Amino acid sequence: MVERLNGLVPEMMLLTLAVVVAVLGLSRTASVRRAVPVLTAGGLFIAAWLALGGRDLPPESAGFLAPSLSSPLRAMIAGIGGVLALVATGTVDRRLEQDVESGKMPFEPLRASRGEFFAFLLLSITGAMLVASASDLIWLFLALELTSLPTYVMVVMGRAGRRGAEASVKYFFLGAMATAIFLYGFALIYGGTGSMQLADIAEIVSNRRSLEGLDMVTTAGFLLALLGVGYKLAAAPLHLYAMDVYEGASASVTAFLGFVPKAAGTVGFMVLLQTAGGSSLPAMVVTLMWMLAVLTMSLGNMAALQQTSAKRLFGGSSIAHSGYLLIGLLAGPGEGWAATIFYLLVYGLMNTGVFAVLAALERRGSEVEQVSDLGGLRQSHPALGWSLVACSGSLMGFPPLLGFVAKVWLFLAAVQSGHIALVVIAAINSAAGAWYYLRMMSMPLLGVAPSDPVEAAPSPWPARVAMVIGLLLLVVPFFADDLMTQTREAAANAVMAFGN
Amino acid sequence: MAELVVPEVFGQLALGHYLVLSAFLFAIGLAGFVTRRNMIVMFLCTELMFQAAVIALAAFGRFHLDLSGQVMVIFVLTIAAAEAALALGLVVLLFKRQPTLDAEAWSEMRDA
Amino acid sequence: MIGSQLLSLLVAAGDAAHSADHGHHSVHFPVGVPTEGLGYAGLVLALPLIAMILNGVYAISGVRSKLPAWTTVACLGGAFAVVLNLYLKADIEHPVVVPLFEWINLSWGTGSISAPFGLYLDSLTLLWMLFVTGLGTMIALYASEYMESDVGPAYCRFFGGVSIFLLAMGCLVMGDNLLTLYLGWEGVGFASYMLIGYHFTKPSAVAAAKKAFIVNRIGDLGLALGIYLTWMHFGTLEYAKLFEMLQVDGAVAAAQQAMSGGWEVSIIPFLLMAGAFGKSAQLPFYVWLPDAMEGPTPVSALIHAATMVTAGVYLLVRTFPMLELHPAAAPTVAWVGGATALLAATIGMAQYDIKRVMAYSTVSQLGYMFMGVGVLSTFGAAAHVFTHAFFKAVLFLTCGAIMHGFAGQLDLRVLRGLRHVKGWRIVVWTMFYASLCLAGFPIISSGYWSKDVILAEAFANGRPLLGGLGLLTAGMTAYYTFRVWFRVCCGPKPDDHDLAKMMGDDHHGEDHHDEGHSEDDQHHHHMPHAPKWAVNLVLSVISVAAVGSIFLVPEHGWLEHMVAKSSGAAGVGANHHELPADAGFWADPHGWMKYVASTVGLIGIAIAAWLHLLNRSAADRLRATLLASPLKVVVRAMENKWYVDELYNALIRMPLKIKGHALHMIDRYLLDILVVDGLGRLPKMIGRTLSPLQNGVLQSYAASMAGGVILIALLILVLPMLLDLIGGVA
Amino acid sequence: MSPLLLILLPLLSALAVAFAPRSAAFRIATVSTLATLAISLAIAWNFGHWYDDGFGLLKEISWLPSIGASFDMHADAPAMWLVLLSTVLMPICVIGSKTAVRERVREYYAWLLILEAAMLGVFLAKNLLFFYVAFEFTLVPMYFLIAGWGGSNRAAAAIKFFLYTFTGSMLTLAGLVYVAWRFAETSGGWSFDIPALTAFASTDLSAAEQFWVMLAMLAGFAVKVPLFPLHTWLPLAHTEAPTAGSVVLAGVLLKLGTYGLFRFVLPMTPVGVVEAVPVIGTLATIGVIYGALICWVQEDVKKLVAYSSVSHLGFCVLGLFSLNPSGLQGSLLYMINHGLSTGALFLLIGMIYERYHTRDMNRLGGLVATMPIWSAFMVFFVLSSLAVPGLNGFVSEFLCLVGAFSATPDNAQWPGLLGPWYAVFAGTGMILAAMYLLYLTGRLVWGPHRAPPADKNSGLPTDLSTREIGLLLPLALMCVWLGIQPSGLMRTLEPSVERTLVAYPDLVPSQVESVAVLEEVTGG
Repeated sequence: MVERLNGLVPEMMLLTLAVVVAVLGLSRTASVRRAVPVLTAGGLFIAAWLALGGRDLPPESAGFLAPSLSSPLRAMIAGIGGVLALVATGTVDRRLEQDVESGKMPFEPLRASRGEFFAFLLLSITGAMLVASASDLIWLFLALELTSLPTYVMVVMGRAGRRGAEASVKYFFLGAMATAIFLYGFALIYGGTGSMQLADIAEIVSNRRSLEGLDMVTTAGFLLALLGVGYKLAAAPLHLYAMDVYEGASASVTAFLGFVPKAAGTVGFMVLLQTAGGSSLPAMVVTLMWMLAVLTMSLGNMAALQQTSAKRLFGGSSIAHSGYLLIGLLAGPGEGWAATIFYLLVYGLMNTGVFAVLAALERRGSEVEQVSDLGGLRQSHPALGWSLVACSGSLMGFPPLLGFVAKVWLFLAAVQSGHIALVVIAAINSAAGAWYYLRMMSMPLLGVAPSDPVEAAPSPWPARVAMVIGLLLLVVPFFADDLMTQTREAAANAVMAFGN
Repeated sequence: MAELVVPEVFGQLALGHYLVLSAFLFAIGLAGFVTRRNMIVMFLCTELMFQAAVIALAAFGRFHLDLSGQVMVIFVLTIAAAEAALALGLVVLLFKRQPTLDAEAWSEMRDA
Repeated sequence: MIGSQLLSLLVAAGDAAHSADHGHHSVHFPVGVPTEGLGYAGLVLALPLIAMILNGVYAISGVRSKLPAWTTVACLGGAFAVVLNLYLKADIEHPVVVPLFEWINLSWGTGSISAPFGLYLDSLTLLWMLFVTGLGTMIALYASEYMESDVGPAYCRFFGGVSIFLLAMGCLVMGDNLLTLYLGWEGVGFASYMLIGYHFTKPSAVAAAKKAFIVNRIGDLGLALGIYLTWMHFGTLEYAKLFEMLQVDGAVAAAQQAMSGGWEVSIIPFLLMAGAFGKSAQLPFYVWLPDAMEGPTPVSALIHAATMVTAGVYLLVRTFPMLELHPAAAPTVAWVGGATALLAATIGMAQYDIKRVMAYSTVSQLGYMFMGVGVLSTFGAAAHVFTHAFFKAVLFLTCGAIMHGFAGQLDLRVLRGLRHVKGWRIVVWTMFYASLCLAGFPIISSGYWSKDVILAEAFANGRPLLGGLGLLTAGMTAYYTFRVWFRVCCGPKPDDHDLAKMMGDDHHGEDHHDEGHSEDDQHHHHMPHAPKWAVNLVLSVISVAAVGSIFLVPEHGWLEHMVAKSSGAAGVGANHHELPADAGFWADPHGWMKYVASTVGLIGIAIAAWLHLLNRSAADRLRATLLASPLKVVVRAMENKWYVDELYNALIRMPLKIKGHALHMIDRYLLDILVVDGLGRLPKMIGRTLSPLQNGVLQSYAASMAGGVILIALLILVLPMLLDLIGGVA
Repeated sequence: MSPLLLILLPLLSALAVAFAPRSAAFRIATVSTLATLAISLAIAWNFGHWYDDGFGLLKEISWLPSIGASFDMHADAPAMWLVLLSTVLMPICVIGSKTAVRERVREYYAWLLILEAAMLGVFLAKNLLFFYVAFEFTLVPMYFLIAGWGGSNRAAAAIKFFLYTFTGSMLTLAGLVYVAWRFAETSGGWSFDIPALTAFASTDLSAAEQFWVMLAMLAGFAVKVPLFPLHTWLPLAHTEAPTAGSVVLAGVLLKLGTYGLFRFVLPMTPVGVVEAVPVIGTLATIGVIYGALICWVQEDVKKLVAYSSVSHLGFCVLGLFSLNPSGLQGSLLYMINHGLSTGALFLLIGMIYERYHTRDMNRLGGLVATMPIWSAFMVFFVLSSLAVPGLNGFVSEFLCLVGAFSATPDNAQWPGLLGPWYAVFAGTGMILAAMYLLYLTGRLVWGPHRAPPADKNSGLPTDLSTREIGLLLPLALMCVWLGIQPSGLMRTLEPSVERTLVAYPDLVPSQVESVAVLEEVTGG
């Protein structure tokens, strides 16, 4: 039991930090309040580092996924979470802080929500990390909920006004429905196997499959669980909320929504898929994954093609990328998951970069949303313009950007597992999606600047993050081999630990 | 002594009955969620779906003579409570902005 | 030695005459062997090249003198001197190949395509090059005066074009393989294009130039395909190797090749023929040549009368052994030649523009030459090429002199009495002599001798109908030739007023050839100016050459000797029959043809004299009468060149143009907008039909999601069961 | 000298140009492209494999060994020639843009330099992923060149260009990934090494696999070539692109497609190719005639030349798929020749456009009267494009047609699956080329002079300036040289060509037999 806790040091640290942050946010000292986001980010980076160290812990310290797999996953979530925290700087309480600073009004803790916001952010990230160390269905359920529940609040808090509220309504209600669906699925899995322990379930499933075939109850349970968790991934058909919510939330929160729940969902899928058979999934699950992947990427791209709002557009893009992730998940533990993890990491960077650019811009204090608002960004904000170009190009999968490397690996893994048709469909989808990415690439460089120019947001962090990510996307592909090798090793070690 | 002939179905409550009940409950919840526009009712419908799962979990736990099902029930109830708090907070917030409980009033963002 | 070889020729010829349907006439002729030490032969090509480059330099540096002309004349004269030297040193019995440099040389495994840039110097080459360079020099000299009003960049351009032509013609004639020939072939086409389009501001000239090139290209495609097939079948393009292969076993070789190669081989001669017909303006490609008269007259004389247009004849004589790869090849050539001769003659009779008459007469005479090749008389063809080159050059040059003197007037209804105008004597009388040659006036005209050979061979070769056609054409030729001469040179003496009228205040746009008259020249156009020394000298020299050629033409003469040792050997004296001693007068066509052809020619001249000299208004009356009669269709058709241009336009050009437009529309709208853009937009369009799903309403999202989940779950869970059920039942 | 320099130098110069002062951009770009040319010449001079089928310039640069990607480089003789073609054309493009491009010059030259690096990468790549990266990456600079400095309809043209080629090459990527996987199955690790994959694919893939892989590769390369009916992006892109863009597009970018066919499709999937030859041959032939006929009715000179590329590249593809050395060598030579002559034609048109701001042949004509030097060059390059013997175009066109002509199944040494009919129909392209090109010169060079008033601000003389002559003259000299002395070049191509074709002589007859057997079976 102690080993188990040893493995959860980062999460425990983050929980503590959440409390600390919530309190510090109420401090009367402005500099303390201002330190909250940085503290959050710093905590997350430390947590990431700690989590990475968990690779070497004994297997008992991790959950169902072997430590070699869960450690990097948790580190990745925490690391990118730290970046997301930086992007979220200046999202909440801006008006309040300005008023306080200008002396219009004194600081009133009752009205401040910065601390809560970052506390929620930390909680959600902790939830996502906990998904990776789930060892039973209860844990998985709780971790997933811990990921989701704070995000509902963050959507509302992140953006004052109707849009934030509307986004929150949709996100919350539909999320509750999806939770009910996978919860019911969990119940059926439990019913079919008689165990909550994922390891036991996996054993029962594999035994049963080799004897009389998997019973309907368990199968149905897996189907419902996967479909429901698909909501976190924005996998079709549970993707419909995504664009509305992404549009409604503030850009920094959208960046968060684009990564943390998705990472949780992806890891959740890994857990469930590994339970259902790992590299040799039941035919019905394969069919499901196949359908989900095709539907998700196609519907995402087709939806994105329609958009004039940059946030909705990237919402669609985010859906499409979930489709690609699903291909990797289907490709199975080992090469497939290694590619998936790498893709998730790269996607997290690209997605964060794109929304960081949006978060770094504003027009008279309100968000920049339309694609056309980004016209001529190269002239007004060169670094942001080029970052957007790099991120969009990378999302398109354009060589030699990082997105391309990730995509090639994903394709390789998928072909290796025999899903050639999926690769071809993904290739066609990439081509179809290229249109809107191309638009996002050419708009900052060639587009006409709007008559009502955009200006930089007061917080420097989103812009800094965008620039760094833009640069990373350009540079990392040339030095990514170590990272990829380690990812592959982690996946391979996990396969060995699973014993299949 | 004429034995009381009780139809088998009613003779004892088997797992199947609980599952059927749970399925019905889930279906009702889902249908309600899809059809009702009042946000409070919609939330209650999600609660209904949760309870359906809870019934199934409890029944399965009993069936397998395993406590973990019922342990989970407790957690689910906790989560449901948290969600309820969240939902009510949200509804209040929304009602302040727009004095209606109609979910359809919140459909500004969509594809053109 | 010579006697025995002649005997073998006769035997072979005898075979030929008796077996007209399979003509195995291959006889041994010497094949070129590579030689060292003749590298200076390359000067024949180098000198025009130098002239071309110098002319370019002059053009850029803005030379405004006659320097380009003198440079060109000097270089071409030098080339002529080199050819003469080569001729004098050459051993006709031993042709040589002079390798210059490597051009195309590919090899892989056992196959190869090799087209070295080398010269094949045999008697045929030398024969052709002698008159090509000789005439080239003379005509360049003539042009130095003729083009003098254009001194400046245009002058450079003109002489540059002439130099390119000589260079290309040199490659064509002297090249030692079919690809070098093709190089020259296209090169002369380009030179012709540049020179026809010399007056580039005139749309008609530009159009004519374009037409010439394009029509030639059609023929060139045939030639190119012929070359491909030759390479495929024989594995080489070099004459020396080809000839060796074709005469491995004398006459049988060609037949064997034809047998072994199948249809691909047997169409080689037809493809080569297509090229020849294009370049030499034969049916159906002759239409470009009359239009080519848009070019300055020296060009017409040099390129479109004397030299370039005979390239087709050269090609067929050069590849004469290949003509035997199919028995129908030679007859085809003969009939196309005959038909062209007749058709062009009929058109020539009805034209009023003297240069155009000459153009059609060129087409017609070229027809004779092909007839000669076709009736297996390469000697006749070559002889006619040779004589024709001189007298037709004279005719064109005199036409040019007239045009130059009379401000572009070429209408024979307007011009008259040139005989009486001062300073025109040499023009009038050289023209007279050249007309005699063209008309085939007995004994004293060179054309008489060469044409006779062809006509006689036609009869001897068993083609009396063709010979008859040729005779009819000869009569027509005599008529229209002298129609021109009588009209232009004879008639009442024109006074100053008449001359001014002739200077053409009223000439028509179409016949307007005003080269040599730029705007600043126009103010003194009221009096014709007689040619100066260069023109007169050139006319005299070429006329003397025409007279001289009489002595080279007769049988067993120099010309026959030159052809007999070349690839055209099989067509030399092929039809000299061993006549029985008691054979009558009519048994030997070579005997009676002299008389018959003379008679026909004289009749033609007589009719011309009646209509155009003695009774000058009779022609108009005759025309009026004919136009009133049912024959008017024919007359109109002849005057309108049988509407061939219109026919081609309607049948080939317009449909292609329409296709072009249609394809452009298809490309733009069907392929690009409908298919490509349509496919490109498909995802977006499908997406749009799905976007009602994204209607922003919570319930409908919930419904879609729940529906989707249920649907997928059902599909996966229930469908396999259903399928199992169905499978079980089945 | 390292081939890496060839790629790094333009890339670094692009960076330098981007951050240099505006006024220095042109100078840096000029010096850089000239330096690249000098380096490429030096490399070519020391290249050791001109006369054998080996690959030189080996340079191994590790990239992502975990998925088999590397920046390994090598080059054989054909690749070297194409490298030289690119490095020759680039200074001409840069210098040719001096007066044409006046706005956002830094970006413009930076994109041009990046484009150069990408093109050279394509020809030097020894790793398929490197090749693919470079192949794709050419799209970005070209996209921005068209969309940023193009004509009035530039956005649509650029997007179509980008998406069309991108779509095709995504499928190519799928095909390549498949091959890599099959290779990994036997060798145990990811590798995209071109020689290894080529050797593997040609022997170890089944007929069906080869066919599908070929189709996938064809999807990318045929669009790039462009092969009828996948050509519709080309006229649009050409018409809208700035002059230098058009020159590079016609000169080098189209060759990436044919180079891909030569380097990958032919040697990797012989069995698949053999099945597709008749179809591709037919499409190429149709393209020749179709493109030519459309050229003939154009009013816009640039569009005419653009469609002429469709027609010309048809010859090139026909030569490639004749599967014999003459066709292949002709085709490779055609790539170089087309680059020179069509590139020059676009330059010439650009020069006119700079002066008169129109390319409409109804408004321009008889330019020889005012621009004799321009006209002389125009006529010269038209002749080159017409494949007049003595100039470069002829040799390659001749060899392509000979190749197609002799590619009959009963050809003893190099059996092929085309034959005389393909050559005959494609040969009509010769006539049609004369029709449209002389139509072009007839309208533009000859005829009565007509032109809108020249742009006073262009700062250009009426006729060509020394700079412009300096751009055209080297091209003209190369055209003459390649027309008169092609053998030297051809000899260097031959070994590589034979290596490429090594599988075919045995393959074609069996294919013919199997078809014959099939026909017997189905017919009987």
